[in-house]
Amino acid sequence: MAVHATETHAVHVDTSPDSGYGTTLGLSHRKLLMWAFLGSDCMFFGTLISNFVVYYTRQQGGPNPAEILNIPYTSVSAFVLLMSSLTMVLALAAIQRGDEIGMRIWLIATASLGTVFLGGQYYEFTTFYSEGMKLTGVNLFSSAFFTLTGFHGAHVTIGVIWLLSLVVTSFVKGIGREHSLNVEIAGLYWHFVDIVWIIIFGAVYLMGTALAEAPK
Amino acid sequence: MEEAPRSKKRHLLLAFAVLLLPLALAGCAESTSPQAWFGRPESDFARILQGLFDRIILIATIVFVVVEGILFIALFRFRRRPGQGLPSQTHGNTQLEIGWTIVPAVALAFVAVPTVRAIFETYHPDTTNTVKVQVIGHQWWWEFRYPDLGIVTANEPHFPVGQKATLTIESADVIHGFWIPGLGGKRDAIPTRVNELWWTPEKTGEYYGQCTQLCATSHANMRIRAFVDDQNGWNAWVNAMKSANGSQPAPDVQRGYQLFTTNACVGCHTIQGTPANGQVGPNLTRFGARTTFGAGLYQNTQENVTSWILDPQAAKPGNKMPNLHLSEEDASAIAAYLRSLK
Amino acid sequence: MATISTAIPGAMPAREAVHVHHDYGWKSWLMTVDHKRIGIMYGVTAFGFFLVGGIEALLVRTQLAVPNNTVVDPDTFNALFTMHALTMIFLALMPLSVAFFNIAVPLMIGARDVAFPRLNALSYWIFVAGGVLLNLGWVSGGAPADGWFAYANLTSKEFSPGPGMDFYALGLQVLGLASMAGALNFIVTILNMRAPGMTLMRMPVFVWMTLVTSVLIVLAFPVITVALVLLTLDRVVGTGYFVPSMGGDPVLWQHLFWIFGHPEVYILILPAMGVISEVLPTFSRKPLFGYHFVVYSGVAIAFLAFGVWSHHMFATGLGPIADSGFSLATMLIAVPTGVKIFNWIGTLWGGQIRFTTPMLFAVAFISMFIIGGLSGVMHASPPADLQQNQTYFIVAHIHYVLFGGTILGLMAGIYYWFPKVTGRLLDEGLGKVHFWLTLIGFNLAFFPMHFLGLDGMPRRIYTYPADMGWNTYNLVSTIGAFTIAAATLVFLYNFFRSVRFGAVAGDDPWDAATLEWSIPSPPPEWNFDRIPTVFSARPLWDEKYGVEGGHGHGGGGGALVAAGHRGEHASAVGAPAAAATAVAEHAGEHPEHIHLPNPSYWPMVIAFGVFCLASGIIYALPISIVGLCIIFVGVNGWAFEPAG
Amino acid sequence: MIYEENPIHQIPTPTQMHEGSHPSAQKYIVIAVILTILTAVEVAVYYVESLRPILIPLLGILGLSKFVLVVGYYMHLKFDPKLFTWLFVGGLVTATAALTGLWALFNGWGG
Ligand code: HEA
Ligand code: HEA
Ligand code: HEC
Ligand code: CUA
Ligand SMILES: [Cu+2]
Repeated sequence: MAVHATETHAVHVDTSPDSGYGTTLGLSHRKLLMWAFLGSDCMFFGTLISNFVVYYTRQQGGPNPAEILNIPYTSVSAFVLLMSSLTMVLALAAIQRGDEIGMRIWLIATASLGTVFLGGQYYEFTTFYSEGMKLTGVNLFSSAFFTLTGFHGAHVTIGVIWLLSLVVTSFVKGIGREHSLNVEIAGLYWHFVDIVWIIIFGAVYLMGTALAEAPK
Repeated sequence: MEEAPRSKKRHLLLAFAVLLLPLALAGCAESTSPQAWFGRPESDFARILQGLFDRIILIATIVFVVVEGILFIALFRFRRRPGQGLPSQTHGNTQLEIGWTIVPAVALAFVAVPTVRAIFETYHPDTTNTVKVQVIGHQWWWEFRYPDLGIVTANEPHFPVGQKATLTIESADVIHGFWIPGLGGKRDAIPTRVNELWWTPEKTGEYYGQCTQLCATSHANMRIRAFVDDQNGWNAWVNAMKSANGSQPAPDVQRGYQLFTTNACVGCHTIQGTPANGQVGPNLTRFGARTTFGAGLYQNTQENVTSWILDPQAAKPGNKMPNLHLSEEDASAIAAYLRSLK
Repeated sequence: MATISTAIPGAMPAREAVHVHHDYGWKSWLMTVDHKRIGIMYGVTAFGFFLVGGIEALLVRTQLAVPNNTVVDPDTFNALFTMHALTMIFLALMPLSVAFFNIAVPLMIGARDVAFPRLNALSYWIFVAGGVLLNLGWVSGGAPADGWFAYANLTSKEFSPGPGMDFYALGLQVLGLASMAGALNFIVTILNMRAPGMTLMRMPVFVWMTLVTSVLIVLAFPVITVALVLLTLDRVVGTGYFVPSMGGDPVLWQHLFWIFGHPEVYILILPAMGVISEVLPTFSRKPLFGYHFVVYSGVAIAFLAFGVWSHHMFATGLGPIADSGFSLATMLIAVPTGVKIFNWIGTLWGGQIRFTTPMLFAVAFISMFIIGGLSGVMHASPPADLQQNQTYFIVAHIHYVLFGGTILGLMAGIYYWFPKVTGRLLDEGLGKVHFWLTLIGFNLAFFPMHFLGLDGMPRRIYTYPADMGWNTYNLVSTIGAFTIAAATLVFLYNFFRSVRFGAVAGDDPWDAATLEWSIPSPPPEWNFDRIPTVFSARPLWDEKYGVEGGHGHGGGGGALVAAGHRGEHASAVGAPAAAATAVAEHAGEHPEHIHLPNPSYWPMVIAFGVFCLASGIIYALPISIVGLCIIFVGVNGWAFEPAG
Repeated sequence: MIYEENPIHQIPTPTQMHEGSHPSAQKYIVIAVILTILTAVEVAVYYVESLRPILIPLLGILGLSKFVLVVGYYMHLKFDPKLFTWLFVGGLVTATAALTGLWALFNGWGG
């Protein structure tokens, strides 16, 4: 499989199952599965985002995005999640070099950044609640906002658990270069969750508040 | 598995019969249904829909006969006979593929063009000088308001012949489907939305209609009787509706009037000219002039109305009108009063 | 599972099962990850649900047989047709298709199992959990009764206070999970586990349609999942997505449902079309006519499926531009569908048609589906649809495509692959009785519905007055429905009889062309002693008849197929001697060397956790938490058990 | 796994694919810097009053660029076999197309 570009040009046949050896396309089953799943998850988040876009301007009282969303604050947490993508890919690069220790460090860094992001979201949610923006009984902008960002947060949570379980596995029996696919798959998921936030940050926070501010 | 060719032939013939029999039925089916739309358009709007449907059914019939015909010819001609070698192993034919892509596409164009024309024709009517009717669906009855005329009634709307009516369609609770087949297609009554419909009735008479979107228990009992009147009839109906006054009951129904106005009825029903101005139930002004009640469910007879008042739930399942536990006598008196409102 | 464990041992002795040294006790069924056994479980469970959905339909038809009937009360009636549709669609037809995916796809592409055997078992058990959850309402507070597309805002707590719609929302979410897992599995299996030489354009059309269907599932189900989540939030938590008084828009539900719903109907028909595309060539003794075009048109149908959803909403009043666009897109679908029909007829043309039972069903599929398709085109014109919408004309369409299409197609599949699965043939005589009774009953039941529609009978009404002119048609329709029931009983008899006493099938009873017929019936657990190498779209045919039978596409060369056991049993149905005597001994390696996945009970554990998680949302949150814990334990056990 | 004895490597099928090699750590960091800058630009243009009229397309382009960078480099779609791209973009395009249609219907485009 992915032999590091600078490392060697020698032909060597990797026959581990993860390499896709013996499959029709020479690709690993699990990686194909993950990509197909991510294609499907586009529909999932696409629908949630549409729900938000259709509803957030239908004000029936209650706060609107411009009044409540805090752009500077969220810019920081968006940045945090973005950086976690970097650490994630560095973890992968490490294990693909066979650098188990490096991988652990970067994985822990990624999980930590993810946790910081979740903490930020928790703080954001409690602030909003204290300002009168609630999942129910306020308005559809509030409901749609919490549903969308809540599902994203759930994805992040699953991601953090997944990363930590990789760290544990690494300590218990080691992952090693031959199982670097385990890290790669988790990484794909993690990056996807990150790009979903890129969209949410742009569409919900930036565009959402800008449009809500625009003169009626 | 291999059978004598004889019996296969029989099977094929039988299959043919199964297919053709219903078709033949279709040809000679003369509809006796008062709610049929097919072949009975009685307004300009319904005529547009019927014309379009006719064209499609023509094309569909041609496609059906040709394709099924070829299919059955193939089945018959190429059934296995004893002593054959392998058939020639043809894999396809590009010309044929192109042909049977293009031909259906062209056939569909003959449907598509008039379809689009009809879509734009039927949407967003011009409402100048039309009879305006506001239709509101309720679980499980229809309210009809004529805002320009100040008329409110239920379940039995009237339209003048030869005059364009424009309808707006709304709902008070859940989604209903407003449909009077003879006069035109259906439009859904959707909370948060106002839909439009229009028609110019061409023939006087009684038209059946019915709710077409599932709206829970008594969805099946949410019917409409529409009346298309000639000009005199229409004028008479409008005047009577406008001047109706339920507070001067004839002496023999005086007791019914008293009972009605002193019971809970007034909280839900309106009768023009009386203190009864409830909005929950159907407007009962000139109730006696209606041919049916309970949204087309019952003939407007003394017995029927009495038993309705005695036990609405039994008369119409799910019905939002409560049983007020009146005595048979009282119910009958009220019924007599209501029926006297002509 | 009692029926399964008794049915199959009966099937086993059909061939001297030399290699079979694993047990068939009931436990082995709970833990199996073998695609064939999972396929059997899917099939049996789905057929059970078909009977349930059918009994619901019979009750509906009994109530409607005569005017003013009072067999059931209105609310029960609403629950009956709602559950009838949900059961038929989600618990009978989809899983029946999946049964065929499981049984046939790995065999057809020359694989030893699916890509993720345990995930496959998980799909099945989650499907069972979803089926139970959806039906739980019958015994626990009321079944869903707002129609299968459950238009908001009738589904809100205010208008549907009972738990019925909660069972609907959560049951369908769970079932969606099962479908998603299955579909992802088959996408990977088909893309990545084909035998050497089997290029995409050499795959059997059934495999292609499985792939296309799986892609549709993967893209359509997330949309309904989100819609159901929103509905659940509305009902359980108190948001107002579909509640007008809270600013919600019921029309959003309609859009979300049909963005899913229309692809869903193609999810239901494409597998059946795939079956037909296998059966017709076999019994015409010709290759499929225009293979490439049949494949591409399937892809085109799937692609267009996402652009036509609003044709279910012409009475909603979306505006003339929207109606025109959706109408044209809908009509366009008739073109690729027509291409398929014509190519099937092209396959028959010039062939040597053998009217076996599977072939009869396949031919009836073409004939009946055309009727359903044409009525579909009639709905596709919005102004004309304003008269047809929500009438029995639509109900006629539904059943001509879903019964006349999918059921007839899947029946063809059952008769076709039954011998491969059990080693025995279904009885042909009884099969023909089943077929003709079904065809006649079906047309009696559903053709009059067209006229009912033209005569203005709305659907979903529990009763109608006597003076509407609908009496005769309704009575005929009910008689037809009971005729179908009689036919189904004949089939059941045939099934149980043939499992034990049917004629021994041999490897290749139909003289077919695809790989699954190159191995014993029933196949050994590892399917292929040696993975074959494929040089054409008809590997087995080419092996039997030489390349002159297989020239044309896919690159020439005799189709090399690793020899399986063949020829011990002379074909019971007159397959040519070539197939029966071709290869006497096989050159496969010793089965002990073939690595098979281990059985696992974790899939069942996780599915049970999912069931608890979902039902807790209806009953009491602690149950959900227990469910979550079970899932957690299950996932852990799964992750750390050796997969084999 | 199940395919140990499969002679596939001797008979390459036309669809056989190979994974390309992935970029180096330095490259990943460069991408991260670009992503950070893009995010900063997003927030910056948001606060510039005079850009309001074109804010939406501007944010769209910026967000899309970030999206493409992450998917292309961190998720290796730029280097890996195209099939992965097809699987993912297929879902993405279907989602975008269908849901844009939905948005249009809710904004008066139905006519
Ligand atoms: C297996 C499932 C299946 C399939 C395959 C189809 C196929 C089609 N359907 Fe159907 N449909 C349903 C299942 C299905 N449908 C269901 C369940 C509903 C009701 C949902 C509900 O309300 O409960 C429904 C409802 C439905 C409606 C909504 C009606 C309404 O509620 O008012 C419409 C409207 O356009 C429609 C259209 C079509 C069309 C155009 C096709 C086309 O794909 C058909 C194409 C096929 C042919 C046309 C025949 C073969 C072609 C030729 C021989 C070529 C030549 C043909 C011509 C030139 C015309 N369908
Ligand atoms: C998915 C496929 C599918 C299938 C196969 C069927 C099959 C049948 N359907 Fe169904 N139907 C739908 C999908 C399907 N339907 C849908 C989507 C709707 C719309 C629902 C809605 O409006 O929401 C609908 C609605 C619908 C209605 C309209 C209800 C209404 O609007 O009020 C009717 C009415 O007659 C009906 C009848 C039938 C009948 C008689 C069958 C028959 O073909 C059934 C045949 C099967 C059997 C008869 C079973 C045999 C059973 C036995 C032999 C008993 C054996 C017993 C034991 C072993 C214990 N269906
Ligand atoms: C809680 C409200 C309520 C009260 C109180 C009530 N009704 Fe009704 N009534 C309704 C509703 C709602 C309907 C429509 C039922 C339907 O058709 O589904 C109705 C229908 C009717 C109809 C049939 C109207 C038609 O044309 O279909 C009559 C007659 C009637 N009510 C008479 C009475 C009388 C008399 C009383 C008092 C004894 C009464 N109602 C009290 C709510 C009420
Ligand atoms: Cu109102 Cu159905
Ligand atoms: Cu559709």
